[in-house]
Amino acid sequence: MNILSLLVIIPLATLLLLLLGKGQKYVRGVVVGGFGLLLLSAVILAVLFLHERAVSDAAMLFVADTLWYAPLNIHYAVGVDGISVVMILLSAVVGFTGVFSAWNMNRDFFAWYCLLAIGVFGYFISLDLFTMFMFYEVALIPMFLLIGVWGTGKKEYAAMKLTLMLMAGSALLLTGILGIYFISGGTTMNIMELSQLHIPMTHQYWIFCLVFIGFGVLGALFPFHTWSPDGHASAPTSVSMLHAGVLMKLGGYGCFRVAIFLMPEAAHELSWIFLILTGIGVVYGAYGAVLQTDLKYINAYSSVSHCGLVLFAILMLNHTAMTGAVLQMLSHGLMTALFFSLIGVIYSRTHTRDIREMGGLMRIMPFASVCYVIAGFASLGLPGLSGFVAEMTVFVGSFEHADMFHRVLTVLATTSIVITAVYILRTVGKVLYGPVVNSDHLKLDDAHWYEKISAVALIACIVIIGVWPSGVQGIIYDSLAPVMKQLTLF
Amino acid sequence: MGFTVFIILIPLVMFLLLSFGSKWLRPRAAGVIGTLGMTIPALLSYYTAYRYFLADAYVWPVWGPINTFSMEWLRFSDNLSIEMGVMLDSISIMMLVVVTTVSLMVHIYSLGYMKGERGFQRYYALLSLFSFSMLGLVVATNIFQMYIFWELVGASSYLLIGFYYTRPEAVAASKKAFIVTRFADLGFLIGILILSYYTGTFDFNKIMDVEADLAVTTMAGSSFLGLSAATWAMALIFMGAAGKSAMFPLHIWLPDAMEGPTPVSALIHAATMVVAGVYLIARMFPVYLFAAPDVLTLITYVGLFTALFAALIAITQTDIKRVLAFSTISQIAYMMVALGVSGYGGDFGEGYTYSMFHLFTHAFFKALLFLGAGAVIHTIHSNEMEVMGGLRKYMPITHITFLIACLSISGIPPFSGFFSKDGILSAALRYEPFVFGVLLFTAGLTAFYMFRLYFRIFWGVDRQYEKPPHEAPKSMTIPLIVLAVLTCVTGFIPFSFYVSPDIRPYEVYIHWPVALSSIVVGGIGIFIAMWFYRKASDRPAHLAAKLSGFWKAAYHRFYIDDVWMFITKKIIFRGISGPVAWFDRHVVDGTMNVLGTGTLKTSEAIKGSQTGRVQTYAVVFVLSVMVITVLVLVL
Amino acid sequence: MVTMEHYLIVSSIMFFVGVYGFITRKNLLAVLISIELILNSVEINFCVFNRFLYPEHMEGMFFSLFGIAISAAETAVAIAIIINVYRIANNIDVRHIDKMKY
Amino acid sequence: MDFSNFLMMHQELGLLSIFVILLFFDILASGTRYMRWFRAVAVGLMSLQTIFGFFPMPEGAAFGGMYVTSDLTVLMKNVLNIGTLIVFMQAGRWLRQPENSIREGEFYVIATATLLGMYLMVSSGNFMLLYIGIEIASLPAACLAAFNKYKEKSAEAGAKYILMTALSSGVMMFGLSYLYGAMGTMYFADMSLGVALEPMTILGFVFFFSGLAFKISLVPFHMWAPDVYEGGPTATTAYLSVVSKAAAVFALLLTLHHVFGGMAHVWYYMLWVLTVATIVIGNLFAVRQKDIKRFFAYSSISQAGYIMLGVLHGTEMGLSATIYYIFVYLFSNLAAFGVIASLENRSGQTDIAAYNGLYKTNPKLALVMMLAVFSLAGIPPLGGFFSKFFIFASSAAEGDYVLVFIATINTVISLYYYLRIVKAMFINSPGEDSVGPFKTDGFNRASLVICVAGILFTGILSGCYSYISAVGFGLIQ
Amino acid sequence: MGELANAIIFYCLAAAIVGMSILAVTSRRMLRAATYLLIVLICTAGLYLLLNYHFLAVVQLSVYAGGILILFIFAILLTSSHGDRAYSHDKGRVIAGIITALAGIAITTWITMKHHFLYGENPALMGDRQIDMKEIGQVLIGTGKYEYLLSFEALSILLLTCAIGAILIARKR
Repeated sequence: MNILSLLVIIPLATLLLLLLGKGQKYVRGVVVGGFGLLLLSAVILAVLFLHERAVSDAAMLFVADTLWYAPLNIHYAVGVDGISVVMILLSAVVGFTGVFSAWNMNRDFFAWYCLLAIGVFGYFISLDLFTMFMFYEVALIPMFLLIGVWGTGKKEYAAMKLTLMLMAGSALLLTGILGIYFISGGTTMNIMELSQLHIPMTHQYWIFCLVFIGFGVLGALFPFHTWSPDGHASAPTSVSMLHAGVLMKLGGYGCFRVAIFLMPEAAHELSWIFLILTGIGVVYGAYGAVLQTDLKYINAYSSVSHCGLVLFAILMLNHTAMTGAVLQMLSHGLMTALFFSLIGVIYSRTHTRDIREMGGLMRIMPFASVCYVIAGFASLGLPGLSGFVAEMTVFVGSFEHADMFHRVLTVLATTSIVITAVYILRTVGKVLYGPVVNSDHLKLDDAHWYEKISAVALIACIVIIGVWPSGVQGIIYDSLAPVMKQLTLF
Repeated sequence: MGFTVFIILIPLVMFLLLSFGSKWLRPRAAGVIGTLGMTIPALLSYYTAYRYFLADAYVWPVWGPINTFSMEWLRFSDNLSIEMGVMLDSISIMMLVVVTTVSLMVHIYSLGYMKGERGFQRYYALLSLFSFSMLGLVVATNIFQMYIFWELVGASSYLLIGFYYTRPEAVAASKKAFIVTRFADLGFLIGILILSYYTGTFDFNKIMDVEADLAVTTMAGSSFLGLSAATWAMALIFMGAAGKSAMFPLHIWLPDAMEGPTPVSALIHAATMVVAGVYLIARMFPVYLFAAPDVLTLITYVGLFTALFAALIAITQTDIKRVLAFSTISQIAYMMVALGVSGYGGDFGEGYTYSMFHLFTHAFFKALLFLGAGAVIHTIHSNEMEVMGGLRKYMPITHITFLIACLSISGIPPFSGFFSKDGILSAALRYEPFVFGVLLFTAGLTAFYMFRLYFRIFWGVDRQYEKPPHEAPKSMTIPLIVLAVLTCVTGFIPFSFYVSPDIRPYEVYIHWPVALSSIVVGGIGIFIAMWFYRKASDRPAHLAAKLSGFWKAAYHRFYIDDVWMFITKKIIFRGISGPVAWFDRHVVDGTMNVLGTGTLKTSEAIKGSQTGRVQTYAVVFVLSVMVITVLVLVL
Repeated sequence: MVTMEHYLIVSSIMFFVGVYGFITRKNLLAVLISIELILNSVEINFCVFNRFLYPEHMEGMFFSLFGIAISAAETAVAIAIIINVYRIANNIDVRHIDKMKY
Repeated sequence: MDFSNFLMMHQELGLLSIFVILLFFDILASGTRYMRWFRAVAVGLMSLQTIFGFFPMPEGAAFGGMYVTSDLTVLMKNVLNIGTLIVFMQAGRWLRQPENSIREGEFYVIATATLLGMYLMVSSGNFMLLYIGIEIASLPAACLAAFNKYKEKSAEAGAKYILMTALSSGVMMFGLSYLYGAMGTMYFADMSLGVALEPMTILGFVFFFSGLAFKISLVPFHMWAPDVYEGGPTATTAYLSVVSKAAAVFALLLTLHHVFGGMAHVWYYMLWVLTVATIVIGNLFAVRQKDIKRFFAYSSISQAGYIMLGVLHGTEMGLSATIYYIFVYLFSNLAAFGVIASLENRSGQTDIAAYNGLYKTNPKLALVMMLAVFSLAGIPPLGGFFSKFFIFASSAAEGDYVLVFIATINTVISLYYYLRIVKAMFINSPGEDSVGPFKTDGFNRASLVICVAGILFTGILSGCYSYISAVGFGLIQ
Repeated sequence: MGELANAIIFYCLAAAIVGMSILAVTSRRMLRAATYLLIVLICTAGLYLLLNYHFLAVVQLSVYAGGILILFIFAILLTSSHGDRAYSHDKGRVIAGIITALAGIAITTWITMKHHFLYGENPALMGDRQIDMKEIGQVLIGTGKYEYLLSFEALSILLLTCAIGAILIARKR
């Protein structure tokens, strides 16, 4: 059996086990076990991957291929390259930590959570457009209930908006995927095989737009990002974590695995439009975050900005920038998960997320506060934490672009780092520092052990990437070689 | 000299040890461990300096750079990568010595000063973090490494300024410091991007390889908005430097940064971090000189203006740390001017040399001033001059060391400041008399405000204190004494033998006309200050009343902070961010919502067509059939 | 001379008069009567086509024959339902059977 | 006269015997205690019939081409069988209610007869038989719609249905007469040879088409559907919205491509526009429905639009996708109606408000309902996702991306209203109208299990589509 | 002479059909409407006779006039309380009806006139052929092409089911 399929089977098995029992202890045991196993297998996968990579120069490793729907030649085809491995690791880590952040949730919550995980992992391992799309949607739908049932605030509105917007994106995507399939000859859905085929230029234009926007909606592409603030604000902690940390990465990943990889010419021709959009998104998200008063809104806008950077870098279509994009996905995934996890810690105690109603939490819950500061630093790109590595790779790579337009745009995008500093420090200053605003808060306790596990694990990853980036960067860089080859083919 | 890497690593280890061990370490133990931890790098730095300049002087007569350690940290592309390494050359070794020395002094000093403070362990951990970052910055082998540590010093500065995080002023100050420097760093980053784009490298040695065809010159050709790429790059890098070194108009964060603990101000905001900008320009000096001379001119005049401007403000401030902060700005601006007026080769490199020299000497006497002021604050519990006076009786050691520092900064021989300042003035004279004139005037102002400070603290009104002030404990006075000694002796170091832009030693002499004029001007300044402030009198008030407009403006720091406040609060917050947030909620999100509600509205609007009457259905049915038929027939 | 078109015109008039009745009558039974007209007219069509154009087989005629039977069945069912409506609502006004709408 | 022709009609004969058995059972057992076995017998016989359908059947034509059978028609009938079987299973509880128990037998008898009509629709090779089939399928169905004799809504539904169906059959017959006039034959095979683009043919075609479109409930011939679906007994609604619709689609599919294939360019655009209109109008009306049956009526209208996507192009892929779509739609919709029926039997409520907090009170029913609506909305890994994908693919294969685009965008609207149901069940808390916990009867539960299995596995297991695809190949001639 | 007579009879029947149809759908009294319908149906039977479909004419008379009309009259009498005033006063609906009807007539007439029918070789001869009952019987229960046993059987099911259904609905319980 293929190790990749394990990544889908483990959450599935967890889901089924969950349905068997009911007690809180049982549920926790199963979920921690399941996601622990998942994390373990992701790590093993990474190790095996490095091992295999050394001896093989195939684009995809651990390839398995089973014919599924013969009439359309749809396969269950899996395989990974470095980028998928990195994304799988990210998902496993965030998924695992999310479990701890959702410690007190009931069985149903975790059942949906597992379903979400199935979708995410299936998506990252898929090589077949159809299965990829299928897992993509599998990952989207649980969101509705996770937010709608366990969320807070305007949860129903937020859940509905989020689901509908993401599904609208996937509707565009579906059209695009069908276009790719049939216009390339209607013989294969396998991404690697499709990349060998040529899609006529006239069709590439519209397919590219559809696919890019389709994935872009999930990747918080500028005018289609509005689900994000409401969605994140209403979602329960671990759902925000998984959604911002992993799910939004599905968009970026899809953009380059499908849109760029299969339609390089259109990517070249049209990138400027989307570059402008993403460039706006990067700066705009940052500005949008500055005056927000809800911690989660701040983070949601920050995600818009950071995820905008992912798409921005992808569209630069050069090796370094794309590496940066993947790093940024990774980094943003980890730090935003950390953020949400900590916001969850704070919210669960203060019962407010309004920064005006909080202050001086550093003294009350030092652990959570220090972690929050670290997350903030990661977000504003402090060296030694993952954010810096990612952002710098993006900026350096983007600036390597020979075209003046791209460089000017890069310069504009870099300005976001200042604004990021503004809103992060504003939040930190208001919430953690200063005098205690609400004397009721003095009685509050610090993070529990399970919340600490979640935070520490995420910080560890952030620091590891920040301090020793070359390992993960190398994997990504090498794996992008086929994409670059594809881009320079014509 | 592979051991040099430990100079950097040991503070890092200390940082980790102290931050993770804070729960298990008692405050005192943490302080001692931190101090000991700092001693080793200091000793190693001295040893390095000894090896480089004296023992292994095999490089004579050229002080070439030696990379003693290098490791690839992050590879961007096939030719661009960030290395982490240790590069030794004369200025980096000089900086190592400065940083470790001052840092060590501050560590020792803080044992007394910070005693009993909440978060003592954290304080030492952060000091170690800062030392690590600063040391990493100075030994950077490439511009990106420098940027990395540049950011880290900024962050540690942020954390230290905000050490008293429950005080809103401290929080605001730390935020301001970080954001302003961050804004400047943006320029630095873009400069790096431009530079690396054209040169294909980050490595200092490669960028500045003057003998080979200077990589940078290739970028002089391409231009953007009328300026060459090199000009852009270097100007933007200067922006970064200006931010860190508090050049006008990015100086606003530094006075506020005085909210941090005083030893921190001494270390970060006087001796080391704030001169990083100068260090950066010095580091890239050949590039400025050969590829972007226009930027050097810019640096000169920005520096000149800042020097004068800060000095003027310093005259009016009453918070002693603020005075020192503006003095720092002014002195750093001196260094900047010196770099700006410098040439290349032999005597022409005088500006560069003396800029570095001033950096070196200033570090010690300004640290001394701050620590002295700290000693005063420690016992008075206030920063305001108004509540001080006549302290010379209570704290003799502090008084003497403070006086030495004041004399040094005023350019009175034989203290170190005299030598470095003299070199700068002569370089300025060589460059342009106007620059010289302004600097000279500033020197006078410097002497005036420093002695104003001195007299008002230690002389002036004899106040009745509730609790009689006392001399600081040993842990605080020892650093004062050490620094005072350093201030006395460092002036005699023949700097031009070791530091020059073309890395070749040369000899300089004291230019007596210049020196005399500076001494005279300094003397006048001191005299006026004495006349005003030696005894309590209403002379200053009279003068202030006469110059009320100017006085008020200077007291309010020429309203630059208000301008910035206007820019951030009104333009960025209200003008951009607010509208963006509104736009996002109402236009972008509104559009999405309209799509949704539009569907529902449409649905509501057309519901009447389903009348529930079978005859309507029939009409629709039959008419549709006929319409379709006709359409199919026609089309 | 009577040609086929004449028959067809008559039947189509009958058909659309039936449609008109269906649309305008307010008594369910009257609507049903209109339907009878419609069906009847179609049957004429079949016969006419069969007779004038394709007399070799009897397709049209049989269609008419079966059509008559079907319309009988349909009338039976419809009347049953209408009577049921009458029993429940106590009237068979078309305008009253619009409880379900929108 | 060669009565051996009848021997070709395996399934029809089987169904006819069921009809007769049930009829006599009803007549003889009426009012006795044996009546309680009736449902079991009906379901059992129907299951036998269903299973029987999967045995090999002869292919070919009988009655001089009036009756045609092939693997494809057998497949279609099997689909109809499964649907009818599930409806039979779900109807039981409702029929046992005191006011209906006297008519219990008739429901099965009439439903069986209508199914026979649908068989004839699918298998006909002659418009006369097709027409008779349609009438058999629809006239008695009006009785089923009016089955709840003492409910005003039901009576109204029956009246509307019979009147509209009569009108549509008149219009259709009018069209047929013109077709006959233009081409001189009613046999599919002969007519397909003589299809010429004359106004008369077109008029005949459009009039004929409207009759089938009426049964499929395509816009603008859909207006009866919501009223009838809302008013009719839930079992009837389920039957009409699934089985009857499916049969009409099959008939349309066969006639369009067998007979009118020659004038495809004429009806292509017409059907294109109607498809779009059906999807859009169905969705627009569905979004604000409060009654769940009416809601599902509109939802099924828009589903019909999606089905037409496959019919439109008449490629091999389109046809197999259509059948597959209907197959999955059958399970999904019937699962939903199964739940609706359970709730209605329990509380008499069909308001969506009654579903508030259903997950808390009846988690299993809520889950089934959720699977059903998610499948209808096309959420993976449920069957609906696959069927939507294939039907879109069939349209995209012909380069009709605009249509695919419109359809996919409309799935988002449909998702909105399906999510409303899910929201009511899972997110809202139980209100006054909500139904308390209860147990459904065995047959219904079994039917729901079948439906859920269908929803879950028809997609994941590719065999289903592959089988249909292999059979569907026979359609292209 | 036959032709002329045929024409005269045809025109009379046609006029009666059109007139009575209109009356049937406009008459305010239900019983009258039913009577007009009866006349229409009888005239239609006349048309069948004119076309030499004697059997059909007989069926038309017996089934329609004899069966359906009786049903109608029973139903009308059963529901008579509101039987009068069958005509709608809804102006909009009337206009819609008139438009629909006129448009429909126009379209169908236009198409009929435009169409080039493929007449048989000798229309008059073929058209006059009498169909004897035996032939009809043979065709009705034949299994070949142009023979209608299957339709006949299907129809019988339809009638049976409709009967069941109608009884089901109409009976008291």
